[in-house]
Amino acid sequence: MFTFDLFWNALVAGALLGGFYAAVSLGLSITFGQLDIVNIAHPAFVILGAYIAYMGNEWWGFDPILTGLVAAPVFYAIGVGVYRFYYEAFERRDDEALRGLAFFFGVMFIVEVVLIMAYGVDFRSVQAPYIGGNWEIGTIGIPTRMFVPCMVSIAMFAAVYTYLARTFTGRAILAVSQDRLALELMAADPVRVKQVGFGLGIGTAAIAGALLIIIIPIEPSVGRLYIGQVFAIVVLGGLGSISGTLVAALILGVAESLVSTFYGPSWAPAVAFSVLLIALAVRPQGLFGR
Amino acid sequence: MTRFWIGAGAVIAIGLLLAVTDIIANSFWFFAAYVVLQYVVLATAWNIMGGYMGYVNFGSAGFFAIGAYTAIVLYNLVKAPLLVMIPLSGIVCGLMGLGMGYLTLRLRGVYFAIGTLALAVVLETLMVNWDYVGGATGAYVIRPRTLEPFGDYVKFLTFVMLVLAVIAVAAARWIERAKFGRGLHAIRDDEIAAECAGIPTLRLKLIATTLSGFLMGIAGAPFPLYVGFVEPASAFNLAYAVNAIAMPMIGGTTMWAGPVIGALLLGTAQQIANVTISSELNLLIVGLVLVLFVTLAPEGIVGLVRKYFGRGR
Amino acid sequence: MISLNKRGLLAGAAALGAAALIAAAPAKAAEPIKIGFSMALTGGLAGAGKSALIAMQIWEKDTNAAGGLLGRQVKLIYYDDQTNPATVPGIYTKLLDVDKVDLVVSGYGTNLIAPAMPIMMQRNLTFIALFGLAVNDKFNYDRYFQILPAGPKPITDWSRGFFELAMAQDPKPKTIALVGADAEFAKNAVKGARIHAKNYGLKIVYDGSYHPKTADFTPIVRAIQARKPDVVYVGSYPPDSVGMVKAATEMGLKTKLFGGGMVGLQYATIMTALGPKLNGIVNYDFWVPEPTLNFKGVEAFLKKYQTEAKGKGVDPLGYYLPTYAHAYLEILGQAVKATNSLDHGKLAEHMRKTTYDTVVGKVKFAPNGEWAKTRTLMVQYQGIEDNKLDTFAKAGTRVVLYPKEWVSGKLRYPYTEAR
Amino acid sequence: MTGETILAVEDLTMRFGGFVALDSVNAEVYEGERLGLIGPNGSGKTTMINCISGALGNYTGTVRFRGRDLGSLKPHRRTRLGIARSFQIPRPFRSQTVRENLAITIEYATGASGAERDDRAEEVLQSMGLGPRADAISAGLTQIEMRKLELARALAARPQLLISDEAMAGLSSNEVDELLEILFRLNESGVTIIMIEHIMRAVMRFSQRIVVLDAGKKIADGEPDAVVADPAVERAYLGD
Amino acid sequence: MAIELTVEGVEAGYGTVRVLHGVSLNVREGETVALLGTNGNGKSTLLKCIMGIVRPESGRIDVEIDGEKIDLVGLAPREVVERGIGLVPEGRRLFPRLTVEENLTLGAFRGAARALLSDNLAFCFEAFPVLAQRRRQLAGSMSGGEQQMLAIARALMSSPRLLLVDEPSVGLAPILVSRMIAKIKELKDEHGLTVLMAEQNFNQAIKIADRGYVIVHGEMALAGESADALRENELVKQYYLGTDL
Repeated sequence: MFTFDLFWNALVAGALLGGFYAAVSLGLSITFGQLDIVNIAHPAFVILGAYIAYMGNEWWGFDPILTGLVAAPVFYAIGVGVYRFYYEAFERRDDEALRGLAFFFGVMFIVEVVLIMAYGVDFRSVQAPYIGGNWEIGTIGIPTRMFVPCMVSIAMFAAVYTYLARTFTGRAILAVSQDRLALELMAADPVRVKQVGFGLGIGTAAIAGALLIIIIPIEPSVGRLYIGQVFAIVVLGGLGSISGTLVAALILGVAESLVSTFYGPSWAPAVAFSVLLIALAVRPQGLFGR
Repeated sequence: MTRFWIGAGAVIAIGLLLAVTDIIANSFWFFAAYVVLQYVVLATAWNIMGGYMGYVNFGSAGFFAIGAYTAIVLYNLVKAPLLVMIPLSGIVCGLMGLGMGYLTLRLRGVYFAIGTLALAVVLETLMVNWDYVGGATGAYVIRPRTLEPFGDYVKFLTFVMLVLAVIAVAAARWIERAKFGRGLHAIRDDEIAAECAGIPTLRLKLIATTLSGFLMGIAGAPFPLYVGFVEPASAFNLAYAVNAIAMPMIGGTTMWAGPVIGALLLGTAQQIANVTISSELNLLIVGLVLVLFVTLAPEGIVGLVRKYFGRGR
Repeated sequence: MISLNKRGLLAGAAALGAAALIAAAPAKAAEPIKIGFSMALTGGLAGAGKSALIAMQIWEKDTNAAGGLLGRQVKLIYYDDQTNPATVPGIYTKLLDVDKVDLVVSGYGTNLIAPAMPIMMQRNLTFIALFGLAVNDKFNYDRYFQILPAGPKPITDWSRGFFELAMAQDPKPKTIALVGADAEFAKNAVKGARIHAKNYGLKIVYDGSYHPKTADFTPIVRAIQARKPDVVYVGSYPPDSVGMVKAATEMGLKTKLFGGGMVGLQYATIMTALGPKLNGIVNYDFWVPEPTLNFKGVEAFLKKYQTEAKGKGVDPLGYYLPTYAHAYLEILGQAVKATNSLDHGKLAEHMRKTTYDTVVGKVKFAPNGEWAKTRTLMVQYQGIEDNKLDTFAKAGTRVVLYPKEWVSGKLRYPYTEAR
Repeated sequence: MTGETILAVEDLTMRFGGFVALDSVNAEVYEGERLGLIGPNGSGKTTMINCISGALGNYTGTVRFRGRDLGSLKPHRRTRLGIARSFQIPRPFRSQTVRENLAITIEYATGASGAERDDRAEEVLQSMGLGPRADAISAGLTQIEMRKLELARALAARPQLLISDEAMAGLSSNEVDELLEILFRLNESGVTIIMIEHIMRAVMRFSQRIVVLDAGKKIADGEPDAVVADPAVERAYLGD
Repeated sequence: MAIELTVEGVEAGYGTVRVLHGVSLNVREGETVALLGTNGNGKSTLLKCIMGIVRPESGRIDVEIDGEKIDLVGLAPREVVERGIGLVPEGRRLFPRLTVEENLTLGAFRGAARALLSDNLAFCFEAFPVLAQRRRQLAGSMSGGEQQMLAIARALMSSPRLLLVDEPSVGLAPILVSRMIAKIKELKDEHGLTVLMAEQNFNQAIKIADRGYVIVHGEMALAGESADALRENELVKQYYLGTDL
């Protein structure tokens, strides 16, 4: 059954969903795409962020997004710490590929278990004024629960993009994986640059986590569900391209939404991964790889 | 006959003896051994690609599950016996492995790993939507209660898994010593140099991925009979993918003994931890051990042993 | 749902320790009666599993305080199955062969009950299961009993009430949308609903399933809405139940009856999270604090439960699963007492013919081990105005509409107005 | 001195994006010859041998080995036909010992196995002076050892045509002489050799004929003295 | 206002291979000094030693800036850059997936250059108009000559007092080589840059150099001779074409 009404609505819903996916993928786009660190634990950090937002909301009634913003600097510091460890243990020894991957696997477990120990595995959710509302524009409905995270995500993209494009350290982050020595010849310290970049990536997880818990209830192992999706988006968008990540997230969101609406929701995830497989096979540098 | 084959023969003979007699009355040992042995096969299979050839497969769970689902199809179709299921599951997964081998043409390193992850998700979605094998609801496979001369059918399953484990390890050991294995090592070290040394890299990679897939398939084939009820979430359980990587990494990826040691240690410890300590702690320990090993003992237990007792090579 | 194997790793020392543990335990007189089971304490079903365990421990304590069974104390021996079916066979053989338990009951949920069945059948053990859906359809095992009040034909009995309610309306609904998660229970629930829909001549205008990890349900709800169904039947798990309800209220889903088989809406954490958004939904339930369901002992049990549950991150009210987790041990205990035996044949014999009195009311099993008669309640969420926990502990917020003997209020119809 | 054409390169062109690395190069190598291939940095020497060895398959033009068009034949097939190369930056199989490096190459490139393989490996080890390091893991070798291994591995393939890509860069005079001796000996045993080298002293001494590339084009082809006297070559090297 | 670089008896190499066997040279304020020789003789290694990329085994590398003497041995590359010495590396080493402008801005990462970003950018765009036209293009997609200009411009963005240039002619068509050399001369003449240029293209390099060194097998074969003297020296040709044997 096809109507234009449904089509436009699916498009809008998909774009909103994609906007949210983008927020979750942004951090990995920085750490994996720009810094060449396969941080498979990224979704675990997002979940950690979601729990922080939950705590703020549950204990003091803070707005989850606000909590996310406040937590971001703390996450930044955690990221810096994790990178230091990673650097000392793997990167400096030039031993990062497989063992680094396994390391982040371990980190993912540790984050998850700590959360399980602290909160159990019940689904948690938050309260906020924008959860539950819906705007009708003509025949198109926009749930505010999706709209607000999407907007925050785009704002976060804009902020990160501006930072990377406009500041010296930001530009160094963009360059560090392309030529480490050349960057040193620009008087930059690649290790410090990567440290800032990794911190930034993990910092976005605090906000992405807040958005996640606004959209769906969460429990500690939800993060694993996102590993594939998030990697799909980052690879699809092209490693090293922040804007590509945003576009890929939107494409994936819209694709899922369209398939969900017109074909059958149960095929939606397969569509995403099929697209990824095809992209990997045909164009490994991603849609917007440069 | 080498020492290895005498050992392998002895292991099978003792296994058979234990399985057909009641020396071990306690069938828990068989259930636990089944799981551990299944991991020996899975870890060994992973290591053929990951350790010998340097291609990381994140999708082991997908192969394991397709092995199990092939068995379910055969069960649903003709109530096929286990000894038919095993080779056919192996062949189906071997063909999947062949397909994955062609991925190596375009994908290296992390990209290949992500590609295998995506492959597993696509396969899971297919199984979820395929009602003939139970779809999301799951499929029941009723195993015979007994099989003579083993008595309890699970004793038989465990014995079969022991034989499969010996086959897998023998295959890995053969590869390690054969021209083929040396070729794989060369590919892991430098694919271009390998090609220029006259090594047909693509053909070797295809054989290795096919073989690895085949072994993962046979590890999964008896699974439906073991649990009796298979649904996608349990067959595609991430634990298989994680253990398939963690076990060789902890044991050591450079020789056949690594995955075996890793699987025996980690698998046994998991079986024990299952029935002793609180599970949240279990998971934390898996994470910590993995982090510890990859940071402090990158060559795994085999590497540590070599380091302290000379290079036994 | 991907449920990861949450296994642990121990050093060699622990292995030795465990071996010693296993080697010990020679039989002694007046040793406690050991009841073994696996329970999901981690993984996807851990929330429920933990709350069930609390209820079972209350029974253990109470029973022992009252002098135990057959003059012996009772002792629960359980292991975490991590919500992973692959661990279950190992756990039960360990319980039987190493711990030498006298009696066994199941863990929580179909996926974790089925893998234990071959072992039970192998050894002819009486097996009471906690919330398995139609497990025995495949095994046909005569010593299997099941506490979920679905009824003798679980697949269809599950949604029978929902359809009877729907068809009793005037004008009768003509079209229906079916939607469910791609997972075991939800599939079965929708399967049953599909059969009812056909039997009642309802036109199925939408029949879809979705991946349990779906983050946004808006497209699904909209696709349903576009078909303008009179009735929407949903089979879902907790996270997607929430997503579905949110999307439905946001979109202003226009239908006459909405709900059916949504797992999770019975949990206190989810009810308080959704609050007024629940109004109007008609969903299955097993026990609600309505006057018609005030069975003997239930209030006392809940009080104990609610005290125990505090701060443990589990369901704070304990209506849904804990009552039944208590009840299935009550039945086991009563059977042991009545037969004065731990003989599994005698116990099964007793269970087949007896009506038990428990905190969830009278329980009588059908020959296939299911409840002889369905008591899957259909309740409607009514008059909810806030997100407070107390709201849901009051009578009147979840009104029983089915089966007749337990009815405690009236259906507000259609959904669009009940909301 | 020289026999029939063993290798013929016809109109060989290789583009990377818009950059033309090789521009219609024609050249021949004769059986038993010692050919020097020289040119300033970036002139296309390495690209040319990548095309000959098959590492780059998408060139246009023809590469013939003993009259046979190699087309899109993969590198390992070319190695088996008798074209072996060493890499400018050594690429040993790092986790293997020196002996294993050679053994792998011998068994794959020549099909020899067992004792025959081991004997040949030993032979190559000795001829390259790598005997004492035979059982060292190759990742731990010194630069000169790595370069020797690189050459040894190419020899292990029993080539009829050996392409040595800057085997001597960074070596001391003595070491250069040592490698030159090895190459001379090899040539005497009948192997045709193409030597790419920046160390002019070595090229001049070794080569019977020299081909000069500059900016992807062949600018000279002839006897060493004549080539050096060629103003075009002087221009290429010393600049305009 | 003066800068002077002094290298004395530097020995260096990679692993066990020694590439430089006691090399000395010096560069004074305002000079353009050519470091000549064919490939593989150690020109790049010497520049790398100065920049701190390769650590010499022995010898001294000092720079005197406005009367202050700094020992460069042991400093990390970025610390050398911070002291006002820039390198246009061999092979250009641009950031291929960044735009021309991004590459240039990164050049101004150095603390002392940040404030001068817009001035320096304007200067570079004026000096290399082609870069201004292509400011939004990815560096990796440009031609070799354009890339080389970008590499030089990028090094200039750090406002260096002394610019080291490693093989600006590599991979360039002859016409571009002379243009590149002319550009370096122009920069030097108009802006008083001090330049040490390693170059294999003798004839081109000598056109703009005040003095030159010829390095052969890691030793200074001809040291510090004036450009004219080198041009006349028959030994040069021998070194280059290996006819000394």
